[in-house]
Amino acid sequence: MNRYKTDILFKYLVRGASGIAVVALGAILFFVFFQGAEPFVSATAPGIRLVTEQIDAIEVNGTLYENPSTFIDIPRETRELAIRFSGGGKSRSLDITVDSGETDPDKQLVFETFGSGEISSPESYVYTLTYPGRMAGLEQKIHILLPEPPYSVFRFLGGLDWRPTYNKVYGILPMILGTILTSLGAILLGVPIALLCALFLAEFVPEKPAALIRGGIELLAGIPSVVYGFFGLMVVVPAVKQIFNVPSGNGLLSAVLILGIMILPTVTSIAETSFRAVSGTSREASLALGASKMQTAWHVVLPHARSGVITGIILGISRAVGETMAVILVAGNSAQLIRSPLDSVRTLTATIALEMGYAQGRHSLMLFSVGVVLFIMILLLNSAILYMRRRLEKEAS
Amino acid sequence: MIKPKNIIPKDRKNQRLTDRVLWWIMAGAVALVIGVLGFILAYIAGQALGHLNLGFLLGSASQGGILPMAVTTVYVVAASLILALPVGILTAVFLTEYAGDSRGVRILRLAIETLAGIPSILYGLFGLLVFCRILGFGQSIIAGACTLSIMILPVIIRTTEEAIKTIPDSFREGSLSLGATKFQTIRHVVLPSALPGIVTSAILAMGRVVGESAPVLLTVGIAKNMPRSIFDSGRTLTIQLYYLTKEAINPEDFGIAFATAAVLIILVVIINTATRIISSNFRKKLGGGL
Amino acid sequence: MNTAVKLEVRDLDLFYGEFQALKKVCFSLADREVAAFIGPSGCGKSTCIRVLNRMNDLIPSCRITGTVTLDGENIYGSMDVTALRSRVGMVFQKPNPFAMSIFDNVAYGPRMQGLRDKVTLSALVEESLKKAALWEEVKDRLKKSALSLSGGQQQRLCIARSIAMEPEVILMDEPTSALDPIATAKIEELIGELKKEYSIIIVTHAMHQAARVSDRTAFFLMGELVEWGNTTDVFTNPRDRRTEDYISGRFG
Amino acid sequence: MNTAVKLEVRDLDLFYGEFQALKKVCFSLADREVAAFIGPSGCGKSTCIRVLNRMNDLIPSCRITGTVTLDGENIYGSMDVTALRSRVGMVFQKPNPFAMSIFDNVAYGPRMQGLRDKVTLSALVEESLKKAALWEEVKDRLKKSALSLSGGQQQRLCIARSIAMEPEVILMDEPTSALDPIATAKIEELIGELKKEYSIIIVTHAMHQAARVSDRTAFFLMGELVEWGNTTDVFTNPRDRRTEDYISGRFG
Amino acid sequence: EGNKETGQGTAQPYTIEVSGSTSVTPLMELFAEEYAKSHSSITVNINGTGSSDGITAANQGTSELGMSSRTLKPEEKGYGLTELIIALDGIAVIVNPSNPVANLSIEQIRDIYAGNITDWSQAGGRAGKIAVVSREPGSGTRGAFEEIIAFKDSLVLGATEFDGTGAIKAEVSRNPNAIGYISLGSADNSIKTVPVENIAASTANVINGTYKISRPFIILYREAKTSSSAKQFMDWMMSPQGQAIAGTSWIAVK
Ligand SMILES: Nc1ncnc2c1ncn2[C@@H]1O[C@H](COP(=O)(O)OP(=O)(O)OP(=O)(O)O)[C@@H](O)[C@H]1O
Ligand SMILES: Nc1ncnc2c1ncn2[C@@H]1O[C@H](COP(=O)(O)OP(=O)(O)OP(=O)(O)O)[C@@H](O)[C@H]1O
Ligand SMILES: [Mg+2]
Ligand SMILES: [Mg+2]
Ligand SMILES: O=P([O-])([O-])[O-]
Repeated sequence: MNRYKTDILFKYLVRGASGIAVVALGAILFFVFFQGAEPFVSATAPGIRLVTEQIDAIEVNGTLYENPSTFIDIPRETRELAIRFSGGGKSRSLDITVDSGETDPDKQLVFETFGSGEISSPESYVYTLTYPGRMAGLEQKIHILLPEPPYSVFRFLGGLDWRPTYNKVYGILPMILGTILTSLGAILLGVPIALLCALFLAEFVPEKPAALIRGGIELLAGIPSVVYGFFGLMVVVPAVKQIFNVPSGNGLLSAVLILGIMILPTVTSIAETSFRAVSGTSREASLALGASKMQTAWHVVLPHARSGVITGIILGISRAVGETMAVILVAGNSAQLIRSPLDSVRTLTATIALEMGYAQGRHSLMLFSVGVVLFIMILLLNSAILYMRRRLEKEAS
Repeated sequence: MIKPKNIIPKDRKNQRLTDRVLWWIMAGAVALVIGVLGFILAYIAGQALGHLNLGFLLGSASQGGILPMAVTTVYVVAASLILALPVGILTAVFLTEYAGDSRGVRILRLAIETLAGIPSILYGLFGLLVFCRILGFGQSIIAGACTLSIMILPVIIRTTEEAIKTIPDSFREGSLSLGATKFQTIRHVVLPSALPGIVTSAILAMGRVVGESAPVLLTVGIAKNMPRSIFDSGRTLTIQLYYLTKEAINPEDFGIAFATAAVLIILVVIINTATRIISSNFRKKLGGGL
Repeated sequence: MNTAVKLEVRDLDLFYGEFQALKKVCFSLADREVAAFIGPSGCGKSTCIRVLNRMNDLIPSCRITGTVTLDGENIYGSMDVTALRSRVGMVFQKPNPFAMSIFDNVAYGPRMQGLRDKVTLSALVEESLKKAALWEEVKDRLKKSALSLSGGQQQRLCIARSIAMEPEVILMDEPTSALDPIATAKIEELIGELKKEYSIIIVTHAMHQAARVSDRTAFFLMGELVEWGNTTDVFTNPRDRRTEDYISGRFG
Repeated sequence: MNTAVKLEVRDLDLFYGEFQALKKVCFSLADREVAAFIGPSGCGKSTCIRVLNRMNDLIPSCRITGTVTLDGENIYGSMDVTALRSRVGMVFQKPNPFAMSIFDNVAYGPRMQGLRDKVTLSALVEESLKKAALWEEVKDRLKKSALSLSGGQQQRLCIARSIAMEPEVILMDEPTSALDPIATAKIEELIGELKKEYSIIIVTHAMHQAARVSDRTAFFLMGELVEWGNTTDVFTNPRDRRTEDYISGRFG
Repeated sequence: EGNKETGQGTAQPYTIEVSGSTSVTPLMELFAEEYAKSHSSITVNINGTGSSDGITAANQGTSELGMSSRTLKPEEKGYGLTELIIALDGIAVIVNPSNPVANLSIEQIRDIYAGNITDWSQAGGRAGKIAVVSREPGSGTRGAFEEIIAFKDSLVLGATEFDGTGAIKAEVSRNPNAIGYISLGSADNSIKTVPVENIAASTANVINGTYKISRPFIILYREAKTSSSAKQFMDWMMSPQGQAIAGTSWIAVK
């Protein structure tokens, strides 16, 4: 193959690779958003579903199902259910009217006949009819699942209760606040210390020891966050419990301390790099005007590096907001509005990681929605700070 | 006419005092940072010392060892790099050497910018949905590797781009002015010079994968067995540490947890040192060329 | 002096986006002639010589109109750009040897054209280094990195690298401005040698240099080619008052 | 011309690590006199003026011997370095205003000395900008970023910033080399004005500039002060052959 | 039927992916370990991720077998999975070994978890604020526990929530004032099980029906898509040999 053909081929190769990158990166947004939006736009099922246990045959409005083991879907517009079924040698019938105008899901069904069955409602949007007479586990049961209507975004974002299992209430305000509080606390704790440290390293520590310290700090920036969580659970949590004499040291304060420590190296090393990047000529100009080194550091180096400092803070915030496992280990994870800094808190990320394995149905989709909220929060935060930075830069040029 | 001499205060005592106080505050901050971080390292190292032995390194999970986890970690790291590096490097080459300012390029840059900053657990959600469920890989090393490779793509693209950007245009111009094609220029002049930077980016990405936990938990799983293939699920070292931490009860468990933490830290030290050596060589080499 | 026209530029306008960096530039260079481009910073000297081997193709915002012909053929027409660049070599302001061995630097161009034969390559490298007056200094360390050479040696290596392609024209953009006086003298001497075989255009800030090495001189000012003529004429008897002002140091 | 000695340098040796960058330099500058330092690149001009306000303190490897006195007081003795620097101002090759407003740039020095009073500061800033011949151009946009100024304006701003400290000596390291001819002319004119009040040392590559603006000229070569004398003497009748060679363009 | 494997005769390696309940995991690990002794070509890969996850995984086919520590919810019943009860398990209410509390009524437990009782002195312990530790929503153990003590989704705010049996155990073993609940089979002497209504939490009492807090351990699979290796493994679990293992810390069903 001659070199001109290779040249052209390579051009297409790099384009292809970039295409793959766009698709891969775009797919994330698409899929997560797609799943996350679902609970708010569609009901969990088109109509009522029946699930049976220990029933050999069942006839619903004239259609016969034998040995059903999967859902029996009733058409959406059906308002009357005439059910006949047999099992364990007996035949029974059941008539139900659906009052779709009723808003309380527990009152939506009116049972006209249900024989000797017992009606219970083990969880919202579910009725269970149990026909006793046989040993437990072999009782005949019919579960009637009502479709859950699309969830209100406002109840999701503004709701104070997160009771996904039985009540099917999905309010994430406590988690949003939990995320904000832990990150804010970590930033307030970590950033000033990190900036002071970085400025000192960049301006006052001779190159050799500074390089050594910098190496150490970079190392710490790379340590897996689980290690910090581990340290938190071993040392910080018991210490908090001891010092404040509370039932449990798991809570906001421990989370803030651990996150604060975790962002220290990140913010320090980025800020230090940007302090060092401030041109020598600005520093010289200040010194040549009779300013002291300290004055130069605070009045010239710090303001001139603000764009880099902001980048460092953004990364710090991203790390704090996005941190999952370390927080789970120390925060206590109760989805409550906290009243004291020692209370147990739960963050958005913790909710996802804790419950993803246990969630099903809408609960699982809701965790994707939590992911979308997290994404939007980060996006807003980053764009706000980037906007600020751009304005600063514009002012400067 | 103003005489600055007469109006500018001459007394510098206050200034010197402020300078000194600030100096001590800042030195205190440094001491605090070094102290806290040093304490963490020392504490973990101290507690881990008695447990870092061959039995621990080469034992199975039920023997209190970490071999299966180490192997899983290696699989995950290797597979994610194999998937991500070619795409990442070629994309970086595209962005630095070919891309103009078309709409597509702007979308690509936006995607990279945005995705570099989002929490890793979102990658986990995505991987769980797409690779584990839709594509049917289940929780497995391959699902995790696919997920993590997308997660490190922005890292690789950005760092490689940086590395390529440090190659002065004069090298490219030199090559082009000798009648070389663009591909020849990239292949023989740009990439060799950028290689250490690219290796650095790979190592950085590797560090990120080694240290990652939430998306790994969601996509690779937590099975403690020695994986037989990349289609098995497994448990990486970070997840092992997470579980050990969560579930440690007796001193033995703590010891193992500390030792696992120490192994992770040692890995990071190795990765950092490698990055450092390579990038400083890189700088030296380029320094000579400039 | 040979009078066959090697390179001809007609009505060249060049824009970087909205900004016009060259305005109606016309000149022609004969075979085996040395031209010097002088003028204050930013006047378009570099831009002008980069047009001649289409290095300006690399700048997306750059547009040109007018014609540039090499041996009568339009270089912006159907001519392949890599072929053009192997006929019109270029040496840059800052020596830019590749981070390879001295040998590989010189062999780079021919190799990229597909020349693989070791013996031929060796001969070519030796020949080129000799022409660039560098052979004696490096013959014992051809495998060493080119970056270990001094600045002046690196610049001669870049010239050798260019010569190895057997170009017809060599463009030099301030080739000595990064060098010390002794290295500069060597390069000037070398240019004197090279013009026996090649047409050369050299951009320079140092008027003395222009006067010493060139047959023709072009004086640029804000994108205009203010004066073009025999070097002696330009320096002793400029047609334009601005040229005179510049040469006598009244500005720049 | 005033003959009171303002600044005196005696037997100055300066080393960067092992490398001796200045060799036994001696000269003295009178009050309200302009001296130009010329010489080829790397000869030690910048090094020499940076000794005068102890900017070389910033370079750890730098050692000096010899004495430098300002009004008879040894600047390397007990003199406070920040006090010295407010007496000896400096303007750099590339204009380097701080990324702050124009006003804040000029007010920076006095503020750092503890001057807080707004009215006094405003008056001082106005006065300094007037002396630097910049007031008319910026008086309506004192709150704008200094980086929005053109290169020449930035350089005058740097001069104003220096003047606001009412220094006794102003050092300028190639203050016009990054500027276009028109801005250069403005700065040269300004230097003419400033020498009515200050002693000035200006480093320059452009011989014409040295000849135009200075009373005294120093010619450096490889760390040696080869020639020091009245500018007219140095340019018309140099004592040293190397000076003559340099001035007539035989090297550099 | 998608069966890539063969029986134990040919030694072709096969991995059975099992995932789900963290409470069932210790039992499954024992099964796997014992089974591997006689079936070296079979690897059982166990992922203790949670009951719901196990059910979902079995439903979607990402794991061959799912483990659940609770009965299926109505919604999950409709997936059409086959259920195999491999053991029964009690749920033990646990406290720190240093806690002197000797008995709790179901009422008291409910009050503690609902936040009506906040100090150990109100529940027969020494004074000290109770640290309530619970599993996360969706956990099989939590589901069964809440069902049995008649308390749904109304966990006191401020409780510490952890995922996994081990984490609860560890938290309670570390914190003298903590109360938690775990699978009886996972109880050991790092924590103390508290008698409920004066009945000690033991397998014997679960079997004789006096200790009320119990639930089944279930394996879920899709009949048509299950390999014969997995079926053999399940058959083995239900064999006397397997059930003997189940009987060690749990309650055998056969
Ligand atoms: N890539 C570019 N995009 C836009 N404008 C450019 C570009 N390159 C050069 N210019 C502008 O074109 C003009 C001519 O630039 P050129 O580099 O040719 O000047 P020059 O004569 O070589 O100057 P110097 O002596 O400083 O090298 C200048 O005003 C410059 O700012
Ligand atoms: N920080 C330093 N460390 C070591 N050597 C230095 C340092 N700064 C300058 N030098 C060396 O000292 C010599 C004089 O440098 P200086 O910058 O004073 O020259 P100059 O006359 O100002 O040159 P130019 O005209 O290029 O500005 C040079 O050889 C230079 O390499
Ligand atoms: Mg140029
Ligand atoms: Mg200098
Ligand atoms: O892990 P669980 O058994 O509680 O679901």
